[in-house]
Amino acid sequence: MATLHLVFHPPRGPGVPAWFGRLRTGDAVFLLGDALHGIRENGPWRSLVPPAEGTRFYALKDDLLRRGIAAPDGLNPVDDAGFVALAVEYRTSVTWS
Amino acid sequence: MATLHLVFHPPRGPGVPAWFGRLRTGDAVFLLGDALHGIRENGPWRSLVPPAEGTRFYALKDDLLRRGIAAPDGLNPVDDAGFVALAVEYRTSVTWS
Amino acid sequence: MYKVLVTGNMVTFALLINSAPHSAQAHAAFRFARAAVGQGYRVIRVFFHGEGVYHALPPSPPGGSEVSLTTRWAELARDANVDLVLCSAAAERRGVWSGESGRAVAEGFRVGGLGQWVEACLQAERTLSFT
Amino acid sequence: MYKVLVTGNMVTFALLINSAPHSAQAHAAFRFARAAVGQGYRVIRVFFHGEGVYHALPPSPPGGSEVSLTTRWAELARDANVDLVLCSAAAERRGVWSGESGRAVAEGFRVGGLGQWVEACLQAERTLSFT
Amino acid sequence: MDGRRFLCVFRRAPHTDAVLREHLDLTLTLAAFEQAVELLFLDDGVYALLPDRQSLPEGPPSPAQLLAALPFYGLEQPPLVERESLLERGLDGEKLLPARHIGRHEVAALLGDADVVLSL
Amino acid sequence: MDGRRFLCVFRRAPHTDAVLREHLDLTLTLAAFEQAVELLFLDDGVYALLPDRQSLPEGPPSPAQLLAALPFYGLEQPPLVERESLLERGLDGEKLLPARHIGRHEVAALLGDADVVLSL
Repeated sequence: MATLHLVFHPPRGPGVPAWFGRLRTGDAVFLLGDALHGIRENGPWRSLVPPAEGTRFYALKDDLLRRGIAAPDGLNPVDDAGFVALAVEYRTSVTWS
Repeated sequence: MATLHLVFHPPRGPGVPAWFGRLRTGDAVFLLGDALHGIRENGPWRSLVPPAEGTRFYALKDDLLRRGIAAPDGLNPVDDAGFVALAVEYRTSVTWS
Repeated sequence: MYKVLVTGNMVTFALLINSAPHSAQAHAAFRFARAAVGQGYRVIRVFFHGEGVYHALPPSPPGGSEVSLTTRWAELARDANVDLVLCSAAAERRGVWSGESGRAVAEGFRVGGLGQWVEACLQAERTLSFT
Repeated sequence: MYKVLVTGNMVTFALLINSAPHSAQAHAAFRFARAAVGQGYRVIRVFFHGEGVYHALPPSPPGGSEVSLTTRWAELARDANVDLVLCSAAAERRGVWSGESGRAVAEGFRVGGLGQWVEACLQAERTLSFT
Repeated sequence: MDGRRFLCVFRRAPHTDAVLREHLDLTLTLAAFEQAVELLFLDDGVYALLPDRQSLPEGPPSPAQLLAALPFYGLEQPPLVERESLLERGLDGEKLLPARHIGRHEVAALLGDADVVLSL
Repeated sequence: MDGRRFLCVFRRAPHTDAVLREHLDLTLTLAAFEQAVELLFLDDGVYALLPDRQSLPEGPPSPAQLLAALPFYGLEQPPLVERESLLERGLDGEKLLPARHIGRHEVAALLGDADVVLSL
């Protein structure tokens, strides 16, 4: 079964974050709040989206707007209802903060 | 004038922490709470103590004991009164947490 | 006011909130719950643990422009029948509630034990942690 | 009880606490203040800002083995004349205190403005932030 | 009520007094309800698995003391710990409390196979 | 009361609503007392210096909106920002609010030369 990963923390360095190593094909990543800074144009997480292995990435439109970040290819902007739809679609979720 | 740096956060990766680059000769570093994990035998901060340029390192004896860490050469274990004495000796202090 | 669509056989949620009210996690939890209810899903219980128990401090009388999360949770609980439960041990440890002095928690919240969180996990089809 | 040595011309401290009571910073701040007072230094004011205002929730009646930081601060304040001041805006925002409802803060604490923190910074010879 | 497989993920440094205690209380309550519970320590949570080296200063119980109580609540399997989290913190050479070491790539399967994941 | 040189160090990501607002209120109060105040943004604090790109969703004021108020309180010098903190976050190429860029090695002198450092 696939998992929805809720990521709340901003990047802590230039490398691949620990949570990225805990994804498997079919999992989804939801970047929330300051986690969005990771996917700025030169942010350390930008190159992870979209990953080679079909993981999907999501973020709230509001969070993107508020931080002035344009969604890169492979990141799906959703509204609150979209967040709920993901939580329905994925049977388990885990939070990285 | 020299500064007392109070460090509260554990290591966030293998590299040199940002606060280390903000020291100058004569400054002192006080490692508190989970910051002590950085100077375990193979911890990422172990090699920074003692640094080449006369910065002094301190920690509370209790914090070391509670985490089972033996103070390396160049780290001075003090009690609470020693903490106060340092705050008297250094005119300014800054907190990294 | 939250419009609740009545539909059959929809997924149910239980939420764990471990973060203080001014954290990103706390805000995300509320937005999630509000949207879930708005879509007709049932949030059977929200359990406030750890620093999350600070949500249950009675909010100051309105006046400023900010409406506190506490007030917003209480409104959602009332309109959509969401059970807001505070961990008694965590609340007592932080001075938010006291069994002996009868100090009150904010309207819409109640105090319970960890068992009520376990029950919610067993009843709900989805559990999310906002920690 | 804290023995206060009376000595001349000693360094004075002002402390800023921005962290909730169960943080490492909050514990370090209390240990620092207690030791400073024990050595005869004067802590002229401790200012609780941000999440630090949760220190002023009246503690639950004693019973468990833990004595809350709130109680320990109050004792230190009484014995060594330390002024414990809560930022009114931060406290009101978090439901810890309300000017209108007259909700009380814990014994030994009082509510004040940011100006009182500035005053403390100008009077004290050393300022430490526990944030 | 049916039985479910719970995975409790411990991610935070344990020494800030109430945190580990509160998270373990939650885990023990799951065990008291006779649920299947796995404990997984990763990120800064792995510091909880360091044993006490000597007699401790007075104060709240150490992480090692808290974890020693798990078997009395029916949690007899030692907890899981992520190898990479240890390695990144220079803890791979340290003596640890009994634990089952797993690789980071195995975490995804644990998360997906659980019925409920609690992130603590 | 004498005048002192204050250095206010902003180290945290600014979007969690009350945090930046409360820290700026403290800084503005120093200015109201006619103290010499420098603002220094470093570590995750540097995210506060990103300008708004478009009209914002409703909600609390953005960091850029909050910082725009500084000159009205007598803080006319743009804040200081540490270059390495920007670089480490990939923000060196981004358009930023007006700020004086300094190197990490210059921070030690700022800390030591201030009369009071407030770590926010």
